[in-house]
Amino acid sequence: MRDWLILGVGTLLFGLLALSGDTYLLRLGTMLAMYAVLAMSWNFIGGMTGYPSFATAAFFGLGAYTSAILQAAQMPMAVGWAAAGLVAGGFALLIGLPILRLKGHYFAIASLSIGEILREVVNTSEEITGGGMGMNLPLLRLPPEVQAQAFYLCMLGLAVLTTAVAILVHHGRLGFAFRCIEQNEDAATVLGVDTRTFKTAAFGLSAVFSGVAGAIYGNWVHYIEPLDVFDIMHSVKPLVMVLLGGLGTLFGPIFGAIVFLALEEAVWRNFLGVHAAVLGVLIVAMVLFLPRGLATSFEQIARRFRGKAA
Amino acid sequence: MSALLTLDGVSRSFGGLRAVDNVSLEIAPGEIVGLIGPNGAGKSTLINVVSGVHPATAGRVVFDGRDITRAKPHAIARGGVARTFQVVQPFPNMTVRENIAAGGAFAGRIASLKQAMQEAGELAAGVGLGDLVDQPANTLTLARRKRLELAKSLAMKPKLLFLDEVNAGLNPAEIDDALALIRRIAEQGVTIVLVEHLMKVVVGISERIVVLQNGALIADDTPEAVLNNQKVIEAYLGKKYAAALSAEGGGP
Amino acid sequence: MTIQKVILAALGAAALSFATMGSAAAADGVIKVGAPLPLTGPLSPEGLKQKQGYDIWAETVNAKGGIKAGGDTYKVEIVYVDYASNTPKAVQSADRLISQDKVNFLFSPFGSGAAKAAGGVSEKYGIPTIAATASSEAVYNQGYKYLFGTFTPNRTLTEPLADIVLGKKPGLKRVAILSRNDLFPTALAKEMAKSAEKRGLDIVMSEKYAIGTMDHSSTVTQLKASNPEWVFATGYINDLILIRKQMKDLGVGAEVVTMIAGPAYQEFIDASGPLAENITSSAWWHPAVRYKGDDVFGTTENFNKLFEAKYGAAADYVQASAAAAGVILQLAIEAAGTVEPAKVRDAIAALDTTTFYGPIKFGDTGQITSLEPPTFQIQGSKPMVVYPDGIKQADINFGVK
Amino acid sequence: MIYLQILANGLALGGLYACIAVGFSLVWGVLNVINLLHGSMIVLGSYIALFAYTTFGIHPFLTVPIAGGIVFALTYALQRGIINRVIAAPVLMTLTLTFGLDLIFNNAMLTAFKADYRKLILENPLGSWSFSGVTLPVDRIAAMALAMLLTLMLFRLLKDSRIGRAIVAVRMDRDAAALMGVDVMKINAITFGIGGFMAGAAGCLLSIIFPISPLNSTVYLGKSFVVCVLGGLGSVPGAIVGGLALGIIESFGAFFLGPEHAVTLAFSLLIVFLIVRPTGLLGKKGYE
Repeated sequence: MRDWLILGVGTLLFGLLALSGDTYLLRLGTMLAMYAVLAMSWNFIGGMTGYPSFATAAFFGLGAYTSAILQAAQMPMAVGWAAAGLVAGGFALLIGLPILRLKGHYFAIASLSIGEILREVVNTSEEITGGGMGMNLPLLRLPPEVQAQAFYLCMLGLAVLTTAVAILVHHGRLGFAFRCIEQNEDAATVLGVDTRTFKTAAFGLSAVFSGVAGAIYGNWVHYIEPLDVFDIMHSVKPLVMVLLGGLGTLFGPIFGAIVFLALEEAVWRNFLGVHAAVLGVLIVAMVLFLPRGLATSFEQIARRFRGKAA
Repeated sequence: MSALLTLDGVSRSFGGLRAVDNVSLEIAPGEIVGLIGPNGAGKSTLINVVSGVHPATAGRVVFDGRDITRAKPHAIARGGVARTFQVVQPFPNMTVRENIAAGGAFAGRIASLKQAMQEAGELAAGVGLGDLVDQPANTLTLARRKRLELAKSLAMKPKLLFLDEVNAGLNPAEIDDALALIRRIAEQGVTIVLVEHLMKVVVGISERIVVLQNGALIADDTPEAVLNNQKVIEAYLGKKYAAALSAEGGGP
Repeated sequence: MTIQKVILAALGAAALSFATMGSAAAADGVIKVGAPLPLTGPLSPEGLKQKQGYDIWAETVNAKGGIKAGGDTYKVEIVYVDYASNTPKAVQSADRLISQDKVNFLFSPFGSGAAKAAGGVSEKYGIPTIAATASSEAVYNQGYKYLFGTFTPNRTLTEPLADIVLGKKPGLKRVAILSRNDLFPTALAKEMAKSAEKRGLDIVMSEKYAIGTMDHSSTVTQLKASNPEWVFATGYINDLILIRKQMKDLGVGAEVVTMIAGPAYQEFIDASGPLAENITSSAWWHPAVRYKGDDVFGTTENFNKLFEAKYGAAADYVQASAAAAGVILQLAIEAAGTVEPAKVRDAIAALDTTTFYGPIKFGDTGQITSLEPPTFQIQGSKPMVVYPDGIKQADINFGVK
Repeated sequence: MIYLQILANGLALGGLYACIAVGFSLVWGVLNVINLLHGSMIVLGSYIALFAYTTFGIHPFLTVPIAGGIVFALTYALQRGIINRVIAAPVLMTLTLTFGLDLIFNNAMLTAFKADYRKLILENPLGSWSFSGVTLPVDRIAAMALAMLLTLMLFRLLKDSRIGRAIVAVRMDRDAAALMGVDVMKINAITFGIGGFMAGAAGCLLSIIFPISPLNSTVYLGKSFVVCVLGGLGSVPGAIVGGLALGIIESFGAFFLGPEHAVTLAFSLLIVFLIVRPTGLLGKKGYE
């Protein structure tokens, strides 16, 4: 109940931002919503279920291209977005069956390779995807502010939907099964948890929303290319956000996305040419000193203070 | 009365090693069976074969009228076979209640998670963990973890329960408590296979004892008969010592 | 726990500083030009070149007192953003530069793809934008009014090459084309195929190689088997260095070996050493061209001199084109007598003049039409112009071993 | 005939791949750490060779111990100072950590050396050998031979020396090794350092073959992954077999399918191997 309240209030607050006509602020807001979607999605498989997936970029890119190809064939935008989610989800179920048998590093590498393969396939299927030339998506004939508001609301809507599903999963049987698998997969099996099905479900969930996010992103920037949408950073960033926010927690990924975007933007603006290194320092510091995420660390510190006061 | 579990010529090999070798065995509903054998005799492997963790490489396993030789572990668990692990395997960061509820929610087929949590509380009280339901499992002592393991299995509402060395590492008083608990479980109609390498523990409680050595079944009889079985004595004590013992005319 | 606190505090401070940043108002008497560039990542060598071109223009202009528009004089400030070779980030950077940093004008990000993608942003806000490194016609035929480009279409590179090669060797028949599977290289390879077919040449081999290919030995082995007289390879500098080396390793030669875009850069010549000899190439500009212009640099010689003095190396076409983008902007502002975007836009469209870079006149789509890209060949470790005849420094040599 | 040439190309390439991957495989196998810094360390080795040659005229083959030593020191320090602190943490943590370190390191190289591609050109090029229609570049053969020699030395080191036996013991069972009095933290750092040494040495050998740039690091890293999985983790002979196999497969793949599919082929192979034969071609049991 408390979680739904947080979601409601959050949606309202972030929704109000859409009234702003500041395109830059809206652009940041859209990025934030997209990051939140990707982080939440990754949390299903990486956080809750404990499988270190590097396949987010694969789903994101697959969604972006599915939608772009359909729109190039004169399909409406909404159809493209829906199809993106279905294709990405379906693909995850299909590929998940074999690769989810792998664990640890092996799974990490296999999931990483999927994105690499998809990128090359898209790159070489020039007739359909334009190959390295990339694809243009139809421009909307709307004033810039209205476009910015529209895409912000769409991405925010997706983030809210993802969060709602995450809340349901977290409190439900599905999330319970994910956690059992994360804690001890063998023990979960003999307790009657159908680990293969649940793992595949977690992988599928992590794909659907990432795919739609890719599709919305494509229309938002109206140009996609393989090097960009299959960029490995799309796999790494959500992971860093979830680590920042607290692995396996419900709202941690959103919190992590906010902090990450703020840092990224600050670093990007102020450190021309060395922002990668600054980001690296942050990541290293986080792993060494905040391994359980900001949210958890805040809680710990708060508890200390309360403990001292009492 | 037909058997609850039937093993028919079951073998399990790892590479060249035959951990379970052509074992045939029947277990009737309601029995308490002791499964004993020296370390490395293949007891745990046999449980793994039945519970589907390491499926048989030869032979057939029939449980409750269904062939489960190739079934997946989770399906076997849902079918009514529960087991504890020799090395306890709780979900370390989950609470006692959640640990137990997992058994109920997945193998025990309780549709509502709330219901499973509630029943978990009752089961925890039943094994003496009533005060600790909201503690994370990794904070429990070994003896309590073993009880947790038991409660998890019970939550699965099993027809057949394998208890793999539930008494190992416990002191005599704790062992007595555990045995009492096992009797109570048996009274509720659960068929129990008690796996031990200590003969002493099983003799008092089992109606029948099965002995494995080097993966093969060497005895399947009443406790008294097994205790006097030459092959069993040899298996436990070595040939030379067993021969000396029987010459003196004494028994263990 | 203390370390945790310190880090949390640092993170908080960073987030706060971010929140209070931005919105720097444009100071009086300063023209701000936004330049999103790939300063890190795979395209960073190109991005850094472009930056050198912009920098030398800005410095030269400011040293001469700035840009005069109407009665006012403006200093030039270039606002750089690194988009880390990531196209959407380039688009976002363009948006940010216009909406947040309030730049008056924009230089496009590197290459055709990014320029095309960012073109929509400048169009949205009506900010005149000059693309210094976009050649594909697809960039300009979208109906954008505010986007202008300093590169002529790709066929203006392959056509003169075909002319001069076949002019000197009419019997040449067998062409092999090898291209990196990437935007510009594949587009160029297609133009080459068209130029070859038009002249009745046989394309004996046509292959693409993946981005990130570490080894070309199979392709080069096939190349050897197809026995071409003309090898035409496109790609980025690292690909071409490696392909050239592997051709040598496996003993593949031809009458003509053309590589684009590597040989226009000094790094290619340095990195290939003797293997660079007799490689032909084309580019939109070359330091050997000689123009007398009305711009801040005056003549090509003067630009070359300034550039060498500042960077210690000869300029190549990317650097020159970037500087030319600045020059074009300056000429247009001075002609318009104002920094008002719409008027400057019209002034750019109306330009008809000559600069150190060459004659400047834009077609209806905004792409330059007045340039005649030179063809050159590495001879004695130096790029020598072999075409067009007006600025020719040497005759084309045949035979690459 | 052309098939023989393609095979020869593949073998020569495969030798380089083995040389790239062997250090990576060792670290993964023994420490259970995927060292995402590996690619950058190879590049660093190449730069050291380049500067040694252009400044002091030292032949890259002679720079091998110097570059290897420098990278050894660097990686040893990194492991001791930073990575050891989270060595027992879940996979995700060590992966993220080395990713962060690589961002720092690669950016530093980019700033120091610029992204421009450079090339080490030997004053006396080694040329090519040609016999019965098959041409082989000597630099590749020499680099491959040196790489094999180094790898053999590593193999002997693991087999015969005290440190080597300690490394193998840690690989088999960390806790047992600790109980037997092995300073596991030190062995971790030494192993990481040896991985670094091999990376630096590989960089030297590659400097005469490939253009040099910090941007190459991801390509080297990607190849290391595939080679390791093909050959089997943590096994020195596995890296050689995996490298040669990948070289030959890519060579024929590029010939039959077209060069644009070579990368796809390598990664597809990687997934298939992970799923079907996670122990690699040699079938040695890996270390999860």
